Amino acid sequence: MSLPDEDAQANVLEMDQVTLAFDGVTAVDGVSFHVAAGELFAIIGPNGAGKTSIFNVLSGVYRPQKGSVRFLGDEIVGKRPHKIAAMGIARTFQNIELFGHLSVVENLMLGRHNHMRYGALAAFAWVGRARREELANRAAVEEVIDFLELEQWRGLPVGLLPYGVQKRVELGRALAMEPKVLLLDEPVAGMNVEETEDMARFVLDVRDELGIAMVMVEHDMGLVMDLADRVMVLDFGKPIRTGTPAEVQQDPNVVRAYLGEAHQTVGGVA
Amino acid sequence: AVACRGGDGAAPQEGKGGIKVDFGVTGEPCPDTGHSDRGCIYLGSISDLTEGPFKTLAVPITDAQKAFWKRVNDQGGIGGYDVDVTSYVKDNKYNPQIHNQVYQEIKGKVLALTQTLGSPTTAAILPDLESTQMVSVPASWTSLWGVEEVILESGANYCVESMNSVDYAVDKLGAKSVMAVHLPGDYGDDAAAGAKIAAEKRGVPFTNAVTQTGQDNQGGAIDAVLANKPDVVILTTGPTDAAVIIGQTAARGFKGKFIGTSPTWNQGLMQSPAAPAIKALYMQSAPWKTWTTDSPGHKALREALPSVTPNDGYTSGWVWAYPLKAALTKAAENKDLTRAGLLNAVRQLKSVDYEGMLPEGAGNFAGNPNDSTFRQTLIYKPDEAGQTGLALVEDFFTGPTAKDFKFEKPCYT
Amino acid sequence: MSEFVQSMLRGLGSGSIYALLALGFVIIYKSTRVISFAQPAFMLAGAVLVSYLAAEIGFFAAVPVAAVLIAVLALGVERTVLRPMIGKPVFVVAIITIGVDVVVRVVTNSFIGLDVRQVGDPWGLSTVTLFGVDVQQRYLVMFVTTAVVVAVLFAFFRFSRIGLAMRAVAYDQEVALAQGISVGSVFALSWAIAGGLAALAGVFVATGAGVDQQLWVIALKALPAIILGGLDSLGGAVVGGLAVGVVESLVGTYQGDVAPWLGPNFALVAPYVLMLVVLLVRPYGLFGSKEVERV
Amino acid sequence: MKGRPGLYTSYAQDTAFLNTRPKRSWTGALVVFALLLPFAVTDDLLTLLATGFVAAIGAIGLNIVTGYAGQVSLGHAFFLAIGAYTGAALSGDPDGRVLGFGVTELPVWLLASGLVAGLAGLIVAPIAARLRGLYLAIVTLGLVFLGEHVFREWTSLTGGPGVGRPAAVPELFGVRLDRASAWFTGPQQLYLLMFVLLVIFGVLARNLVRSRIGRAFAAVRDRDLAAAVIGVDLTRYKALAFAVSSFYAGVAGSLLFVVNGFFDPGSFGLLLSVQYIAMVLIGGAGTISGAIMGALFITLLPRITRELPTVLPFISSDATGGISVFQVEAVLYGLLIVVFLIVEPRGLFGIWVRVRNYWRTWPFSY
Amino acid sequence: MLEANNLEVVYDDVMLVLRGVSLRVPEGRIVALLGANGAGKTTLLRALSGLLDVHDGKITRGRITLDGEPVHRSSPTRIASLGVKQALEGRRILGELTVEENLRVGGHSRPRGIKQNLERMYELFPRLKERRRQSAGYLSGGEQQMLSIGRALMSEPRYLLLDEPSLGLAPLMVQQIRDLIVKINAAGTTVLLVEQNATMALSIADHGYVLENGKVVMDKPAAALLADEDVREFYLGLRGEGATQSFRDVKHYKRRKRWLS
Ligand SMILES: Nc1ncnc2c1ncn2[C@@H]1O[C@H](COP(=O)(O)OP(=O)(O)OP(=O)(O)O)[C@@H](O)[C@H]1O
Ligand SMILES: Nc1ncnc2c1ncn2[C@@H]1O[C@H](COP(=O)(O)OP(=O)(O)OP(=O)(O)O)[C@@H](O)[C@H]1O
Ligand SMILES: CC(C)C[C@H](N)C(=O)O
Ligand SMILES: [Mg+2]
Ligand SMILES: [Mg+2]
Repeated sequence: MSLPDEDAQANVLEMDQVTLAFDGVTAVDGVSFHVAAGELFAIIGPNGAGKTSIFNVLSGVYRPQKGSVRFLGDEIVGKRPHKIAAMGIARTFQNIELFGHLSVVENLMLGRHNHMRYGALAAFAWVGRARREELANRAAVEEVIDFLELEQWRGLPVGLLPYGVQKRVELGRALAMEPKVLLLDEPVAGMNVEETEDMARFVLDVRDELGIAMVMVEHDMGLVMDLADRVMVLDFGKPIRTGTPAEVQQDPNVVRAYLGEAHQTVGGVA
Repeated sequence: AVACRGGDGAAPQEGKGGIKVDFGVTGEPCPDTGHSDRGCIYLGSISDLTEGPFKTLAVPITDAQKAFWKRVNDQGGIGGYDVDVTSYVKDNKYNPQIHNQVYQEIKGKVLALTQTLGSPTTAAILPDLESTQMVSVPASWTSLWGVEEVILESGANYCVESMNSVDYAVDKLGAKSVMAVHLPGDYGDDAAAGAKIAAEKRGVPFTNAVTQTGQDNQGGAIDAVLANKPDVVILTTGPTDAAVIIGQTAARGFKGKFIGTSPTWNQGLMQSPAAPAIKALYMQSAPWKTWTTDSPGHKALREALPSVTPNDGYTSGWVWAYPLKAALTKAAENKDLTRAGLLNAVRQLKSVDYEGMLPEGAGNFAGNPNDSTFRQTLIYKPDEAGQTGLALVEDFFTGPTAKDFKFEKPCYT
Repeated sequence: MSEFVQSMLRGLGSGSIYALLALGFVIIYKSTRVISFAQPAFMLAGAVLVSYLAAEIGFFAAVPVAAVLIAVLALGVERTVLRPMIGKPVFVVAIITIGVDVVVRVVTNSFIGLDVRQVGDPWGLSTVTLFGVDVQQRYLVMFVTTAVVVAVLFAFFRFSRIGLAMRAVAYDQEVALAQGISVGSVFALSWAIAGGLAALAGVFVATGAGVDQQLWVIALKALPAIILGGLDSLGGAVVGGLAVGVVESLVGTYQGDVAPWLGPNFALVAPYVLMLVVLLVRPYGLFGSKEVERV
Repeated sequence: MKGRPGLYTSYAQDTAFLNTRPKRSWTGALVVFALLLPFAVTDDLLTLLATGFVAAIGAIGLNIVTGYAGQVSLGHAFFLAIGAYTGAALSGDPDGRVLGFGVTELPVWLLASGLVAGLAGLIVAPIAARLRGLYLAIVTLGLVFLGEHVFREWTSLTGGPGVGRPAAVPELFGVRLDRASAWFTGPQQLYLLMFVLLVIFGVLARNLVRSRIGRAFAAVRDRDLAAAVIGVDLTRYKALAFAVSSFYAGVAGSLLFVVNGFFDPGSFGLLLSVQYIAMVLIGGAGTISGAIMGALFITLLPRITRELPTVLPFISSDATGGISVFQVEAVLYGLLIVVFLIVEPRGLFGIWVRVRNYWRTWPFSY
Repeated sequence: MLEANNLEVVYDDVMLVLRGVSLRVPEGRIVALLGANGAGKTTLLRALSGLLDVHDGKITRGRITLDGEPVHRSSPTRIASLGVKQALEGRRILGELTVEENLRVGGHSRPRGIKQNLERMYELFPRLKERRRQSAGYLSGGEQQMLSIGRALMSEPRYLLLDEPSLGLAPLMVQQIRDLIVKINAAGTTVLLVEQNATMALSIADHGYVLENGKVVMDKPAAALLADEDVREFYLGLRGEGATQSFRDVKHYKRRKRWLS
């Protein structure tokens, strides 16, 4: 990865005064934030606060009525999802969105869709360029498999895999895209303690070894507080507090709207 | 490499009674005629037996032919052979592709086809019929058959039938304008072509409307009839289509006459809501006389099928079989029951004995198309008293148009 | 002007047949997400049945009896053939209904025999004059009957839990089962209703000229109707059916003068053109519900 | 994380066309069998099989758009028709009753038929891309009805309904393949021709579906929103699927009636489309070999049902009477489809998978 | 009492998933069911509510009784009418129906109570009230979860089988759901609770089961489970003295332990 210039390196992603409304519901209401290179930025907030909607704006699924989003200096509002993906924003989904009939390898190869360029005619013939690119990208996928310890599932249809492994495959598919920013929507929801720990480890590895900036939405406060560099708290589409985990955790507004009193006692797994 | 696969390569050989045979003729007796001393001539039959639009004609045709050949066998067969028409009966669903497929299945096993129903369906196998010299009896009346050697057609074609109908309408009904309402394809197109030729010849204005089969699809035809208000409409559709067109136009005030061709009629229409209109406005042209007629052939037909509901499908199937019987007999006399021999026999047929079902002179397959085209038709009208719902109005006649017309190619091309 | 009105009325008349047919399709679709290609066969069977029954018990008794019998037949088909397919891919089920159609239709055909059969309706082709225009009585009857049937159906779906249960079953059978909805009964009910509607439509078609083998083809007119209206909307089926009837009739009346280059019988494909145009603007038809999708 | 060059050969193997030894030997055996068949069976069966091979090419095409890309199309008959008329017109007799250009060389008109149909597919694709599920299915069916209307009216091209026109002329390097030659009969030649073409188009399709394009199709089918978010251009790939599928339909269409020699516009109705959908589903959606099996099954089924009554002695071969043998045939056709799909909704391919798994785990269950 | 006895369940005629599971859910209690992914918890619930059929699953041995009466051959409709209701795993809301219609579907087997129950649900989940006319498919993940729970409650079941109700819910909401379960239990509903959030589940349950690989490996009062070393480590994520370890530390160790495997 070549080093971007100073400015862009400071902020990979900048969201500015974004407002997104569906008839009757303002899901995102004047939200601004920025993510620095290599940073792990977390967004938390009550159910329906608009966290996933922000991701949908970032990946081009929804088009906000107001505001702008700059990715490495380029405006991405109005771009279609596949263009944004090609620019380098990858994500995982709150509800797993894998291609269940396809194998792990095929899912990851789909992540590399835009790293291959050959067209339909080359595909028919399957010689030369098509074959070369397929093999090269297959090798790249193998590295991701290696990285996420997916070896034993490689050839299986993902629909048959345990939930926790599927979440990991989804992370793998996003990584296979070689993104510059990775959006993680509730990466450990529904996971047991062990799987959560595994996922935490992979998230840290992604940041430490690959240096990819990340935005993470998660209700597991233990994970958020341990891993995030900064946290933004959202309520009814509006940011109510942005700061370090420690600062946010103490904020009475945050406690009232989101954490609840009990969370202090139950701790990391609540 | 070819012949060793069997089935479709039979070299001519000497058969029973010193007759040369190749395809579809065996020394063994037919499976169920009970004459163990005779050989067997197998004839194929491809018809519309289940889902197609002409099932109601096709089934009686097929049955009548079975009866016809049974009678032939009972009367001594042909040159020491019985004729089998039950082993190779196939359903074409009135679909050219299926027609061809089932034809391919039976073609190596039969000498000739005693029935190939429908014009487009038969057209699909025509090149093969020609190249294999497969003499075939059509169950349809398109004028194309007149120029095809291997096809043994009977009676007047649609084109002639319509010419005569127009002439009849002009002469006897005082019609001053003519319209053809017809299904697309060589059935309807052929009739429309004939009507047009006659209208031009007689100097009356002619209009034309194509329709599609289906009770609900006649709106266009109805509107066209009402818009043009012709004095006579030559109809070539199916029965229910006709009932809808006649009933609806009458209900909306149309007073002209309709003359339909044979496949347009079904006696069930006499019970339909359109019956009053049909009785008032409709007439029926025909290539030969109806079931109840008093002729030796008709009598034999009724005797052979004692318990069926009268239907002119039976009449047609029966009539169509005569030329093939004549050709087989001639071929047997020539001691050559091969395909080539049969075709040769056909070429020698100057007339066929229809036992009075068609007039003298019918069944000339020896001359050129123009000489051999049969040009007489009849006119009937609906009548509850008639067993097939019809009563004769005009006996066999040839109108001035048909008389002068030179047939060299199918009318509709 | 009166030509226009008459053409319009004829269109509404045949349109009400299409509406009945379309309702049958929609009801099955609503609860199973399947387009049942067996509807044409049920329609034919209904008409044939009436043609036999009417002679014995009279037309007006024959129609409801036939509708019930065909409903029972449809129920039987559902039980034996569709029930095992619950939860299987809908397109596979649709192909199965084609198989059913062939079987039912061929068997029914053998009851038609060689002659066109009549249903013995009292209206024939007689007309009445309404506000100065001649209308065929049978069209009036069709229109009114359809209106009544539609009203009854709407009331039934509105005031029973069945309507909602059907939609739940269509969306997710397991969820429906878990809520205590009997998926089997919902399927059975929708097939029975659709069968009855098809039979009724079949009788109406046959009032014109009788029953022949080709009668079933008319059932296909329901296809553009249901798409036009929206596959899962009862109201849409009615509007779609009437629209198809009217468009067919008006195009038939005027296209010959206005746009002869479109060819004769363009009226018969005009409903498909209308359907295409509508779908360009509304991909789920006029009243169909949009597929809900989010990530 | 360093690359692992040692594994490159294994990726090549892994992604190879026939990636296991049993697959290779089975396929080889099948090809040899198919090549020997014309010397063992009669011409009528060969013509039927040849038709089946052509249908298989068409079914593979439909499978690409429906089985792989998930866009259910009932419009295949329309594209088959376009191919059929392009091929027939290009190779037709210039002085004949209907339009003809006399370009009888098979590769030329074959390719042209595919291209013209493919182009038609590309034109309707943007509309199709907006629609889903049964809406798409029935709109494409509308295409069939509109096409039928056009072909009915355009008699100078089609000959008109019920009249029809000669099919494309199969001439290869100046040799008419439908006519008997010194060594082979016409049906033998056509059988071999269609078989070779099926192998070629089958291999091409197989290549396509295991490429990035094939994967993109599957992604669009399984979950289009997710596909877009990982970088797949939905409109583009839906259009591509339609174009490729129509190309195959065009090729198949131009060949479909070569065996018959004759066709009319009535051939391209709802029934034809439905038959192709049935081929795909009965074969097993989303597999090339399934499409081939399905096509052969549907083509041979009528023949099978025609043979069946002869082994059921209680049915008379009378055309009339209670139930005729022909009604039994027609009912059997419907019944076999129903029973088959109830027993195995995943189709012929599903049966194959079952058999394979059975032997793989045999003698252990659980 | 809802009781499973020596239950054996097979999927697709080949996958043996439950291997002789026995479990008792006494009337008026809250019973927690813990276990790793794929242990067979959901399968057990399906067996109890008669939904195995949909998944090509079969009970090959053992029996299920409801108040002594065998129900393992009964249809899901009948089991539901007897008052056993399962909230399915993975929300499974009816996306094309509105929020309110989803709730009404939930009340299918108790048509007379629908009105009050709707009110009750809206009170519990004000979020749902705001969105009542909206297609449920557009709800956020957590909102869908609320809807799924609300739908299960609509028929006022006697036995409520909850499959991971806390999944995807915000911490505050998890507390609310916990309180809610306690409340409806107090009002007479018996609850069988499957949870990954074992802390939450055990904090309200009377009794707990741990399922591993299709077998019950622990069957103890909730308090006893909370005190169990292994449970603390593998289900609660607590080590030694009860301190949560930081996720930053997990990176450098890996452990795999199973009671059985
Ligand atoms: N396509 C849509 N149409 C209508 N409303 C929508 C749509 N998408 C989201 N919403 C509404 O916007 C609000 C925010 O939803 P979003 O999914 O962003 O919440 P969230 O913060 O991710 O919640 P959770 O933690 O429960 O996942 C919700 O109330 C939801 O109902
Ligand atoms: N429909 C099915 N067909 C075949 N196998 C299945 C099916 N459903 C579940 N299984 C298998 O049964 C086993 C138990 O699954 P189950 O869903 O009951 O586990 P669980 O304990 O609920 O897991 P989780 O915590 O992931 O929900 C798993 O190995 C799973 O793969
Ligand atoms: C079977 C025939 C009587 C029908 C029609 N006359 C045709 O030529 O095809
Ligand atoms: Mg969310
Ligand atoms: Mg589970």
